Amino acid sequence: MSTELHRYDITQESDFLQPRDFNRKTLLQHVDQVFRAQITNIIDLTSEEKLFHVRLVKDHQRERFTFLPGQFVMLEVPGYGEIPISISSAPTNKGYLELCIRKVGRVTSVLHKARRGALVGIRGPFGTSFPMEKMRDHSVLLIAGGLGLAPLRAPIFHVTENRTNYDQVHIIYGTRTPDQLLFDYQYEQWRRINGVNLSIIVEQPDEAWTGEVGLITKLIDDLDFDPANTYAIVCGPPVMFKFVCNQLSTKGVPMHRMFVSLERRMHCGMGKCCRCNIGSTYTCVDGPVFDYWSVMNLKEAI
Amino acid sequence: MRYLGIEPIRPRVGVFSFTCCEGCVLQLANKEETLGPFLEAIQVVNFREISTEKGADYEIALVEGSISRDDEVERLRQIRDQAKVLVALGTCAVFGGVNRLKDVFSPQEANRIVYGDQSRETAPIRAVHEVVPVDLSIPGCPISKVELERIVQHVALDLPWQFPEYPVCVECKQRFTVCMFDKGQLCLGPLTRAGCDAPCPAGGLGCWGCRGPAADPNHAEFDALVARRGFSRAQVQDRLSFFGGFPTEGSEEKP
Amino acid sequence: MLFKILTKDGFEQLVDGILESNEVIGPKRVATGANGKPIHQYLPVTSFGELDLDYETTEFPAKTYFLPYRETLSTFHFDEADWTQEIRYRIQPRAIVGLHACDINGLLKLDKVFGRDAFPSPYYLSRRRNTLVVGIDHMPCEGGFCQSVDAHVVSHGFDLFLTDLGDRYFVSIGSDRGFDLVGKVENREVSEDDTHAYLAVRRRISDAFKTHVRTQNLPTLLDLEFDSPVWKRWGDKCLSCGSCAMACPTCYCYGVNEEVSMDFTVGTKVKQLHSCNLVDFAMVAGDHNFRPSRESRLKYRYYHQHRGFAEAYDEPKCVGCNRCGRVCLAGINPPEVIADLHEEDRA
Amino acid sequence: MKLDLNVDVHHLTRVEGHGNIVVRIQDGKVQEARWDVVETPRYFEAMLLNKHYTAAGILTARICGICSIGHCLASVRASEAAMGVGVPDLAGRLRLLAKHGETLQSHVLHLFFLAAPDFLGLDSALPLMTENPTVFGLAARLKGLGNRICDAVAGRTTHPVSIQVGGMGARPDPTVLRSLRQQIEAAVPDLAATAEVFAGFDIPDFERETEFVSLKADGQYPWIGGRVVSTDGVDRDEHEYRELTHEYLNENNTSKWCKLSRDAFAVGALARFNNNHAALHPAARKVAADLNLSPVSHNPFHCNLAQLVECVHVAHESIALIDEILAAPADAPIMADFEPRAGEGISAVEVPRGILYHRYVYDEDGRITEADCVIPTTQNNANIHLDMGALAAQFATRGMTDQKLELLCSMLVRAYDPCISCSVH
Ligand SMILES: Cc1cc2nc3c(=O)[nH]c(=O)nc-3n(C[C@H](O)[C@H](O)[C@H](O)COP(=O)(O)OP(=O)(O)OC[C@H]3O[C@@H](n4cnc5c(N)ncnc54)[C@H](O)[C@@H]3O)c2cc1C
Ligand code: SF4
Ligand code: SF4
Ligand code: SF4
Repeated sequence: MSTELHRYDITQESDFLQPRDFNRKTLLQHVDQVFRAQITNIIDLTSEEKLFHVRLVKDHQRERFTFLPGQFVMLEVPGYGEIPISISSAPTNKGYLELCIRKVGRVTSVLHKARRGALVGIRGPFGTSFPMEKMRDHSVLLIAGGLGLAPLRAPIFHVTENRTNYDQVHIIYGTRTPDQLLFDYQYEQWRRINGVNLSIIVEQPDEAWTGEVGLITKLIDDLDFDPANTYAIVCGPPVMFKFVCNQLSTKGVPMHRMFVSLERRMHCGMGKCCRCNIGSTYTCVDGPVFDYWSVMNLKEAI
Repeated sequence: MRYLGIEPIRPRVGVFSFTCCEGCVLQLANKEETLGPFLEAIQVVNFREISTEKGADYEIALVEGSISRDDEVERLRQIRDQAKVLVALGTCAVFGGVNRLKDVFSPQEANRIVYGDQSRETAPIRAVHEVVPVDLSIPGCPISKVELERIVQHVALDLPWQFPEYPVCVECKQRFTVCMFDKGQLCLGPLTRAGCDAPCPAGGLGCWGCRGPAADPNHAEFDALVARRGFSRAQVQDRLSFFGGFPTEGSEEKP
Repeated sequence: MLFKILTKDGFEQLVDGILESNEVIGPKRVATGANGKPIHQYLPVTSFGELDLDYETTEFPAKTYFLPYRETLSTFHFDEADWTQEIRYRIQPRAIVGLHACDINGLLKLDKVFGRDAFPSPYYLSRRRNTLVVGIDHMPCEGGFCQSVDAHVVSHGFDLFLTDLGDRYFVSIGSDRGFDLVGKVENREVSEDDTHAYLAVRRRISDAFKTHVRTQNLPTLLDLEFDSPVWKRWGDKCLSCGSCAMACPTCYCYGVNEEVSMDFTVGTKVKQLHSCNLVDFAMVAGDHNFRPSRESRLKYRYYHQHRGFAEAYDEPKCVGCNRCGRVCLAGINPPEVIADLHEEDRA
Repeated sequence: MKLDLNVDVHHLTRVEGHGNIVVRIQDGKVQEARWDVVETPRYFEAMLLNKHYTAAGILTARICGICSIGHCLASVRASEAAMGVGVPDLAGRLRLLAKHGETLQSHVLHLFFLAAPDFLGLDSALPLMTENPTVFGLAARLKGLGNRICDAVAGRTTHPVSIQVGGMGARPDPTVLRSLRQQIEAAVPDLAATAEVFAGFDIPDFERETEFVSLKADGQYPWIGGRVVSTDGVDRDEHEYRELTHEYLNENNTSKWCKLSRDAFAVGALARFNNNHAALHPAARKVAADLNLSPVSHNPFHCNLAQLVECVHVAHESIALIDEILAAPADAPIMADFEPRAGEGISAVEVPRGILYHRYVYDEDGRITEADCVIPTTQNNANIHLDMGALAAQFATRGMTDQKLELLCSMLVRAYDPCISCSVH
């Protein structure tokens, strides 16, 4: 008696086993497929950060690809690795992303060598987003430290593009030194927008610096706003958002109205590899955007 | 990597041997399936063991072996002056290797044992970094060619390279090897940096620690567990001191 | 569920039949331990005789046949200025014979993570669907506490499940595929005697458990004891060698790495099983480590097993096989660690 | 016309280790012709003292990166002899198979990468990669095969792990062995092609009466242990290695020198061939005939051809060995049960470059109190030196240039495939 075991084609299951849709009717067998995307433009921001303009190659993918402010993508550099990167552009730009990338390791280094026209891969978008709808008709504090301005740019774009939906808008940004300031070419533009207040501070000024000096919390001390009518988005390193949120909290902003974006090591973006796991929470699917109350409840989150 | 707009560069490489068995540079000619592409990814301009060409215009120097004589110090300094990137290749170059075992004797005593009354010049063994600054250390006795291939790819594109931080046990388990301790034998796997793919436990030998310590090795618990299993201090010390990669009893911190 | 009776010869015929055209994996004796006990592993066999179905436990679980320690997720073919991505998953069918209840329960837990959820894994599902699982009942293994986490019995997740009644097997049939197989060899219906004998064996197994772990209220206890000195006590012993995760039937944390072929024409994206006890588990760029201490890493392994997973799926991830305890050279094992936590609770 | 020639080679290339050649010819007369080994000494015989028997083989493997299996094997055999350990049959076969892998790997490395470039007028074998991919492919495939055998049986290509006192630490997977067997069979045409390549080389016409020393086994080509014989009629047991080598010091060398019936003698592939031609596999004998190689050849350049003949021999012997290993029962032991004990042990093994002797004395704790290793290249060095003089004298004729003589002298040394770091262990 010889028994040949039946070969089971899992694509048959796609009908009833469909992955959470990230902007494509993804079939089960395609969860690891990347969208091919071209680097159309590269802007040197500082010695360590570059802004990459990336455009999905296929028309129908570009058509379908949408995201919300605060979400991130997995950026694939074939042969070198896949890394989580926050989307740093306006959600209204279809199939077109701006990614601000700091050179820190293997994948980011190879990216920094890439030329215009290079083809990379995009998976996503993944994760939770800043609840821009909830914030409607309120004042918004958009606070960033260092590289935190990269994820904050998407909500900034959203707010400025839907300016009538929001009350007072304060953009507050701080870095250690003036040469670390990102997107300096946009400050003038933001400042000119009606009802948008931009303030910038550095910890260690150089000779040419004429602006504010100190920690970002100093700017918030001086800030005039109505805590009862305000939402805040805080992006930056954990020490920074911890101090800022505590400060806002004492000023009367409820913790559930402050949103932060957490960063963890991630290898899949799909709640599988566990590397971003904090207790039972996956930063990639349950986050990266959390309200501050949830963060306080996550052990070891900060 | 053309799709990124990066042209692969073929760095000019010199290969140099000092006091050792030359087994590490031999690995350069091993792994024959990819030998052609490997040798195409670099330009070998000086490699005494397999070539008569003696180019002095290398950018990367692969240096194997430990340093045990004055003429070696001199030769190593010249290499350092020329090379942009100096790589210590293999356990002898990185830690001193088994050669250090001779240093339990004074040079005079070692000479008496081996050469009788006609002694030869020798000095206490030094690792390459103890003589000149080293840019990259690749441990292994011998080095792993698979790992070297990857490192070369990184060095050629000037990308940072990261060795595994975790110990050999991970790779050992992933090969399905029955743990040496279960078979009643000693193994340094829990302390030693992975990356070799654990050939020694698979061959029934147990790890001897040729790749040196993993990140943050737990010596205290290791000492306790080997004692519980009845291994003597001497047995454990024999192993820890074998390749020169671990701090040994009486030595301050890392050698 | 349907049940049948197979003779031992009949079962051997059944396996031989599968072996003729498929790979069969099962418990194989590979070495003798220093304690004189045989050491088994789930390995491919070439004949029924190589299987040792009367094994106590294996050093490693069978998960590697579903979630390989190393697996290629994608292959990128570079072509001048362009590339294409190729994704393949294993569809070659095979059989695993002789899994104990706890290991099948382990698969059921992996099913939850990789088979359903937001993003099911085609790599896992394809292997799972294409693997015939034949389980077998066995007396408790030394140190095993599967009963405490309700993993000593299993009612689905397999194709066939055998209970040894001396001269014959009582077979629980878990799938149409299993049903067809049984039909191919001599079999008969279950008699009342068989049922009695079966229940007696089940009872004998249940009564034989010596190791018990108090799991009631464990998730809350873990939250309460987050800062307990218990973690430091055990954490200080941890070798950060990852052996526990490699040996655990349900640990699935992984890392993904990419490599370029030496001739720069092909890139591969490889998944490798990782462990939350390894130093670099939560290391991020700039050398920041979210879990820098052995203590915090060890604690989080227990959190994932008994709290995090329980919160997500209403059951612990641990199936009580105690492989992690057995394989740990430092002697860290769930029964003792959890008992310690309860002690702390009382103190 | 006066004929003055000078050759000065500092750190000869394409050999393992560091050695220098000096030749001075004045007025057609050889004033000086020297082969000096200047490798840094490593003092293994000192390092071995007080080492546990489990460490000796691992340590001595590090004497040489090319013939580490040979060293490890000689070492564990010496330890086994000292402690009276009998190695299980299957383990013996596995060891021999591993050694064959090493012989193949080492010979092919020498033939293609170290020796062949001289005959092809190249600096190295690297240009072959693009200029003659067929030959490069042959070299890579055959060397790869040798390495894969070592890998599968000894656990690694360089520095074996499973060769241990008492037997072997692991038995290779049958599927791997079956695949190796197929690969070896498939390599037979490659070996024939290699023979053709070497048949086309212009081998220098030079002879010097030499005493050739090798092991001898009854009816078989010798590899591990047995009697030691020479073309001068010596026939002794391996235990008498001291009377067979007479190691002594030479002031210009960090390596020692040896002698037997004459001022010097030679070991290695040519010596084995000269003494054991009749025991070669018929296929290997046929290749020898095709290459016009017959015993007793006194041309040291023929060592290359003898290596080639041995490659064919080990390939065929490996196939037979694999069949025997596959036929052994699944539970056949590969490791002996033993307790360490005091004693003295001597072992001789034919490694690629000739006879390797290890001798240890153990105390009752299984630790070494005396150690001695006599390396093939140590035995050859004096002979290379004397050959150099004769070669210089023969070729100091009209039309000779410094460059040509330098090449000839270098080729002579390379023909011996010296393992210099070994010889200065
Ligand atoms: C949700 C999210 C959004 C992010 N957004 C940005 C952004 O907009 N701009 C930016 O420059 N960086 C961002 N990062 C950090 C960025 O992912 C890491 O800097 C990057 O992964 C480092 O990769 P590397 O290969 O260069 O470094 P290596 O140190 O070589 O890292 C190797 C691997 O480690 C992992 N890894 C290392 N550091 C991190 C990290 N901090 N977070 C996650 N994985 C890590 C990656 O999987 C990577 O493949 C973000 C991280 C997260 C989690
Ligand atoms: S054999 Fe050694 S390396 Fe392997 S798991 Fe055991 S201790 Fe670790
Ligand atoms: S197992 Fe240990 S001794 Fe063996 S190669 Fe790896 S690190 Fe070196
Ligand atoms: S945690 Fe330990 S006891 Fe629980 S399933 Fe995993 S290996 Fe078994």
